[in-house]
Amino acid sequence: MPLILPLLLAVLLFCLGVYGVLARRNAITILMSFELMLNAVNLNLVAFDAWRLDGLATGQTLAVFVITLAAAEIGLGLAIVLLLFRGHGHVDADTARDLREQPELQENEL
Amino acid sequence: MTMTWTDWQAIAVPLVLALGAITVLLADALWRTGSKQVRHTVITLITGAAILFGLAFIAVQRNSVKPAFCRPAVEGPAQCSLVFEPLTVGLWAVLLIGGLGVVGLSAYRLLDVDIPVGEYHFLLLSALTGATVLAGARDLATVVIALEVVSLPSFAMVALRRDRRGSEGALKAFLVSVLSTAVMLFGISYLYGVTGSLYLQTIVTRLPAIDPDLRRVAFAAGLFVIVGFGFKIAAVPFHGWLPDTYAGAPVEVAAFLAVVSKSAGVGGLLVLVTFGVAPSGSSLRTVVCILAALTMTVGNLAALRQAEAVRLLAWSSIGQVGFLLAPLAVGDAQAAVGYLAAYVVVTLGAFGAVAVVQRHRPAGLLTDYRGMVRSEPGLGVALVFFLVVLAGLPPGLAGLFTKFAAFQAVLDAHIGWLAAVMAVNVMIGLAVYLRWIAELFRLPADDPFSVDIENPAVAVISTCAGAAVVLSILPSTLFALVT
Amino acid sequence: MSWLLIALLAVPALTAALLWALPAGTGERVAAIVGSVISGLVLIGSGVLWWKLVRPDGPSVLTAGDLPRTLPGKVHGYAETDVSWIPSLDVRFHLGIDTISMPLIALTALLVFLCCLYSLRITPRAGRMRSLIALLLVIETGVIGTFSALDLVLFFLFFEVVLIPMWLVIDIWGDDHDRAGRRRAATTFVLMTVLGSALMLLGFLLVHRLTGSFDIEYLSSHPWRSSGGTGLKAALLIAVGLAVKMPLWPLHIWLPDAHAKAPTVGSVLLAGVLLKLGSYGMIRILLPVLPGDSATIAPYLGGLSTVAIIAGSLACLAQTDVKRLIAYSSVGHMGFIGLGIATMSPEGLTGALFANIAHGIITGLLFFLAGAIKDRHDTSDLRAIGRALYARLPRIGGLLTFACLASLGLPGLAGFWGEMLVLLGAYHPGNLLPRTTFLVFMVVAGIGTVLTAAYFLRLVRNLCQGDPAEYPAAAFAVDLSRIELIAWAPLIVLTVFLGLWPWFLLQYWTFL
Amino acid sequence: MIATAWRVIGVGFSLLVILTAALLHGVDPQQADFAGSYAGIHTYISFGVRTDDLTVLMLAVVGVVSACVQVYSIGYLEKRVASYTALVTLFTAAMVTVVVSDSLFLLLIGWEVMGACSYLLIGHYWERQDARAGAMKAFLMTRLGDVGFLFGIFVLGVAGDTFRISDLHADQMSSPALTAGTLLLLVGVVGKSAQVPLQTWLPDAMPGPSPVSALIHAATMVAAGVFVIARLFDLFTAADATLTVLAIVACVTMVFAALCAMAAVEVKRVLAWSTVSQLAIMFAGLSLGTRDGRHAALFHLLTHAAFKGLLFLCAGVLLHQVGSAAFVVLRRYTRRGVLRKAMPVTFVTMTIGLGALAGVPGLAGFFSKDSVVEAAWDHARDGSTVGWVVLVSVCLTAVMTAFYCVRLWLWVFFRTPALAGALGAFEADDPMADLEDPDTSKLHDGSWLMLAPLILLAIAAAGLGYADGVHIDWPIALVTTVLALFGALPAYSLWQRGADPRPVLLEREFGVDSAYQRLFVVPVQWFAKLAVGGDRDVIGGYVRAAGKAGTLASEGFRRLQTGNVQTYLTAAVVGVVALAILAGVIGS
Repeated sequence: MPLILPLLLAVLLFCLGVYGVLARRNAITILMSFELMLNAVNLNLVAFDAWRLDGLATGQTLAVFVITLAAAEIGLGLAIVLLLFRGHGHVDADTARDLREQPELQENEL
Repeated sequence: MTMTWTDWQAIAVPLVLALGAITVLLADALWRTGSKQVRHTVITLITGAAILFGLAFIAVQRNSVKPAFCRPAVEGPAQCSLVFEPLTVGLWAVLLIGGLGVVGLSAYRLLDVDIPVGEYHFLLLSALTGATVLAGARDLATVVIALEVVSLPSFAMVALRRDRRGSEGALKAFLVSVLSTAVMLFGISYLYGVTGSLYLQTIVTRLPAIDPDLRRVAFAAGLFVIVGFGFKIAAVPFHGWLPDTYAGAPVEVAAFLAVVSKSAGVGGLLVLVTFGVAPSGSSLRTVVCILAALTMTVGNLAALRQAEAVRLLAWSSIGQVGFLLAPLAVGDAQAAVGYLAAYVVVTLGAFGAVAVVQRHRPAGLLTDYRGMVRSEPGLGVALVFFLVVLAGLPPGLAGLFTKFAAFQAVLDAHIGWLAAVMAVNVMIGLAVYLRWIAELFRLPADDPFSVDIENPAVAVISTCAGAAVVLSILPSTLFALVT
Repeated sequence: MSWLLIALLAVPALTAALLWALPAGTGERVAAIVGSVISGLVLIGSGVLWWKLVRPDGPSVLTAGDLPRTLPGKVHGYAETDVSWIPSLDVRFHLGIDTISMPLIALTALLVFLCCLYSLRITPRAGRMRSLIALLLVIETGVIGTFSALDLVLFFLFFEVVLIPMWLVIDIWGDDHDRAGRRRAATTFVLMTVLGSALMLLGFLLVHRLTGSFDIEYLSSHPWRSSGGTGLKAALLIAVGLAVKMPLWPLHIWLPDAHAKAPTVGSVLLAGVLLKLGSYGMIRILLPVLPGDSATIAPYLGGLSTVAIIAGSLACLAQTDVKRLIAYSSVGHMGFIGLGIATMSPEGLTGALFANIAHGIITGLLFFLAGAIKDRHDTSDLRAIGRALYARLPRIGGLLTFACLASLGLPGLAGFWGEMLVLLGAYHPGNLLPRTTFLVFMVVAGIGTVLTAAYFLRLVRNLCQGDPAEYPAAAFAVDLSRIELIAWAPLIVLTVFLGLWPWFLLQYWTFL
Repeated sequence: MIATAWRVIGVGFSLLVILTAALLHGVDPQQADFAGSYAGIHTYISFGVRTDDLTVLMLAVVGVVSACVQVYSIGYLEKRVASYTALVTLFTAAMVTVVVSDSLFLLLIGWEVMGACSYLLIGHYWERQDARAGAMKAFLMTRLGDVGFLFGIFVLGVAGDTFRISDLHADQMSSPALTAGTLLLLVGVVGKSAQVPLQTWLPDAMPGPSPVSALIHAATMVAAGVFVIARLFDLFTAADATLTVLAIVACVTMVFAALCAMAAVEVKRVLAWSTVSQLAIMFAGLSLGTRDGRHAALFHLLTHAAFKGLLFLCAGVLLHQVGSAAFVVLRRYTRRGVLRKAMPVTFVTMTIGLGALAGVPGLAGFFSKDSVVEAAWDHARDGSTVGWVVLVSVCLTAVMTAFYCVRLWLWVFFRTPALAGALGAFEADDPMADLEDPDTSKLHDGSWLMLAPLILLAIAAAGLGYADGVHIDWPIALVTTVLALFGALPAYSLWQRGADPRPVLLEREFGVDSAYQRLFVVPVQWFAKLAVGGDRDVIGGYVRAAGKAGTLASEGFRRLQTGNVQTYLTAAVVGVVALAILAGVIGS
């Protein structure tokens, strides 16, 4: 199999993930989109590893790490989303805006 | 592969920090009988001991070079995953001092009552572990893992108060961070594909020799890696999360983010730029220069109209990182670490002062500081001094000379435009801090801030002030961190 | 190691720290006394240092027949302290004085002393004398430090020292009626200066890249002779940085506001010594270190200075605020100094140095007087003050006329010699410079002296003269008080003395 | 108390000057340098003094006139005596400095200090608008000239490699430098001596106290220009172009000023214009470039100091007693025939003064003017055009001088027979003329303190003509006498008919003042507004705009901080792409 096919697929996956992150409001969906992006990375790594065959299986090793990492991230992410839900009653990422800049400057001078 | 004594030595500090983290967690979980005060004190002591071990270690070993987890390379010198060397010493010193300062700021009666002490210190030590590893990391896998070990506990710390603001801040930081990790990993995957290795040593030797067709790929990959760090250190345009997160987090955690987390990111980027993906002459360095210019300008400008102390510090920390990126972009580790050290000391002090005021005046507005040089002369003068150091004007010579070194680094690299942008930003930065200083000096104040300041806060702030004064008189100390 | 010079720097700074350490209540009362004593000691110290520098068997023996053929501004350091400070940045703690810097140091010490003395009785409405005196002393340290620094970085450092104190002085003790205005003025001042000095720092760094040294003494004996390229950039950056401070047209825009809004002592120091940091820097650093590139930019410098002379004078003609007017007059006078420097000729440089001192003395006096008038009328607006000051405050009015005559460069008073030598310098400028251009500058500057006379006479006519029937004396307005007389007398005496005996200073400045 | 002290000092100083002059008389010329310093290798600046005949002459003139004026002022002045006397003394000192100086810079110091004293003394009555304006004008116009003077010093000093007057020699200098230097010096001289085109300040300086006018604006300061040219005569004679220019200036001025004097309606203004005219005669003498010319000029300077000082002091008495020296006011008394009778001493001395000015044979002015004419005639006979021009101008001026002297004398002191008490030429536009009967009871001559100087100066004005040894060239004497008569007769006949035709052009003094106002003052004011506006709206505008831009940018970045994390993420992703492109652009 030529190298280009998995790479293309990875790019596609990554872009899909980026789109999801930017466009979806639901925090859970955003987390899933991240998974897509990380999987694109994994695909890349494995493909390159297979292409390189350097004997160390560096790419595959890193892919394993990435999977672990993704799991940890999702774990923490879900905890934060849960906290968000507890505070706000929903899990929409773009409506949590308590911390935005206050529009008018509360200063009497200057 | 077996662990040698050198390997153990090299990872001694992260290891002790990690062990300390576990100890703290276990102690807090298992020992429920003691009073809150005693538990807090014990935990603080354990945490402090772990960090102090690290400081003692680097003080003793500061001149040695200890490559760890090495394997002989096919071509060139051995490939190592973690190296203990002067640069590592400098970064660790900064990180550990910053961590110690945050621990001091979190001492009993200072830390918010809602925050669970054990978890807090556990997360702090964990992040510090990651930070130290990151500063010594010399392969991309270690970098990624270490970075995540720094980041994830940090978000947890932000959310530790479990309120609306905390969760929102944590979410923003988390989402941005995860995106950055994904982008960086994506870049790493291509870097691996292009060079066939994750060792920085190997990458740097192979990059110039790669197929010209792959140059663009390599460039994009490097860019992604740098951008990933850009998120971490909140370089513009990846900075959006930072002010919100600082504002949402407890002040101590904001201090932690500004000091340890940011230093870790800068350290990691420094390692990457100087040892790996962006050898001198690479256009990736230009990218970092652009990032530096953008970051300092936007950070300072946005700080110009802030009404809240923490937000002002948040934006100004973005501006400071911009200045930091300048010597970093030209690979001047000495200037960058020196800058980082001065920044860490005074930022800690400033956050300490803010923490004290914010405890009694939760609104955290700049106007709360009105007339403080008269009503709270010690705290007021110290805060003025910190701000002056941040602005880089006398008497804050620590700030002045680190900026000076940054200018020198940039000019020696013949990047005139960046130097000009920096000069303009010195001015904008001064305008930012002057507003605050003006409030401190303004008399008469309707309702001047005056309280009995908690002893630990006095200790931390005066230590920071003392350190800043010493560094101002002997700025060479700053540049001796990396020799 | 010269302990005397170090003491001149350290004593005011330490005293300032001490004043702040005093409890607020005690400090307010003793501050002015402590300030006067300490600044008096500094003045004595600088006098002793001067005497040691020029004593017959001293380090700089000058007789008419035996002139040292030196480059303009080459350092013959005395009372030197040279300690390595930050080796990694090649920064040294190198202090020293020579006959160029010594009079300026003495002038600084004198003006600060007089300001403290003046503050014994006359205090701004904001009070807080403890802090004011402390800040004045910090400014004194900064200025004396700048004048005695023999390392570029140290120069830059002391140059910056005065910024925040001066900002505070203007912001806290400035014009009572215009809080936003004084804040804006102070901030404009500090921001423009800091931008300028940052650019100047870039220039210093470029010099270091070219020559590998920050040491002024070394650089002045090993100047970067070739011109163009990086050296030109460095010269431009340094010139711009110093020009902001001086200030040279069109970078002068901070000056009128800052002077007008500052309290009396602030204006006196700002005009009297702070502006001199810029011109001193040009003579001490720009010309000796980068002679070739300085020659390249000198015509432009001279042109802008000439524009400053004319534009400053014209702006004065249309002013309605006495403090602003005097502030603008400084633009014109500093223009003369700039022109003198730009001629790169011995006469021009000597003139610039003399004008530095003379302007410090005369403008100090003018600002004292303007402050006195402002205090008595609670405004500095000419229309609100009214005319016929001769009838209401005859002594102050008379002194104002005297100061105006001195400032417009009347021969026989201190203001003349500087301007005359500058014009003479422009008549035959340095070898590398286009003579015709400078002749044009000379003629235009000469017309500028007439304009200078015009606005000062206009000031006298609109303020001092007039029908007393229309402007009856205010009941509370008292004429010259004793403390004012004491504080101003040295300036008056020096104005006359230097006017009649210019050799007192001229003999020390001999350039090739 | 202070005033008395100053008076003593003032009179004492004047006497000291006279004493010095007496002691120095006949002493060999000497120079002495004191105090000096290099400002550059070639530029040695020093103070030095010298003494020679010229110094002694000028010292005597200054000493005598200032002594007279100081004494006179004791009686004349009532308020602000201390400052007045101090300034007059300072002025005397400055004039002495000019006279004894051997250093161009010391000379300049005295030169400009005189100007400053003149300014302050003209503005002595600072309540009055005309005094304020006149003072300012006087200072500014002389200052303008002084800039040229300073540049002249530069040119000569640099060309001659010395700023010592006694070391300046024409043969050391290149001809262009010499011409340029002397021409520039001439600018200063023209300003100081109120010659065309810088003549307008002197008539406007008349609101000052009369003794000041006598001392500064008649006898000494304005004559300093003559002195300087006489001092540097060797340089000027070597520069033909300069002398020609000087001659033209002098001839134009003498005629111009005499014309103006003929139409002036105030005693002091007539005298002021006459001073300008007489100074021009001195310059004309100098411009001949001959020893005789120089001698004649200095002779005229001496006699002029005496009779013009006298005239101004007389005018001062009129002012002091009547309160004004305007013809129209004086006529109120004269029509009733009281002025002459109430103040006989003033009348007599003033008659002598006017006679001397008009060139009545036997009086001082007659001899000195004749010597100028004689010098010009000698020079003209040598085939010099300059000589002819000077000769004709001086003769013309003599006619006009006689005219305005007689006019002044008759109208001020005598009832017009033709009208016999009716309204005459001056009363026509005086609404008070018939309504008010002036209080003549208090009118009397001044105190003896004022009269004594008058008498002294009158003796001088009468007798100084013989001081130089009488040598009369009879044809010339005859011609000038006839010319004077030519001038006097029309004045007499006009007076007798009660008419005083004053052409508008002359009355407005050829419109020079308003032209200067339009040409210089108004544009400068306009430029001043432009400069202020430029600072405020252009340079200040940029600075404010920079500040505003900072604030706006700050607000903008705050706006971007919407709180929506996905906005941040989007910005970041866009940023990555932009960064890649930007780096590509910069890198390639």
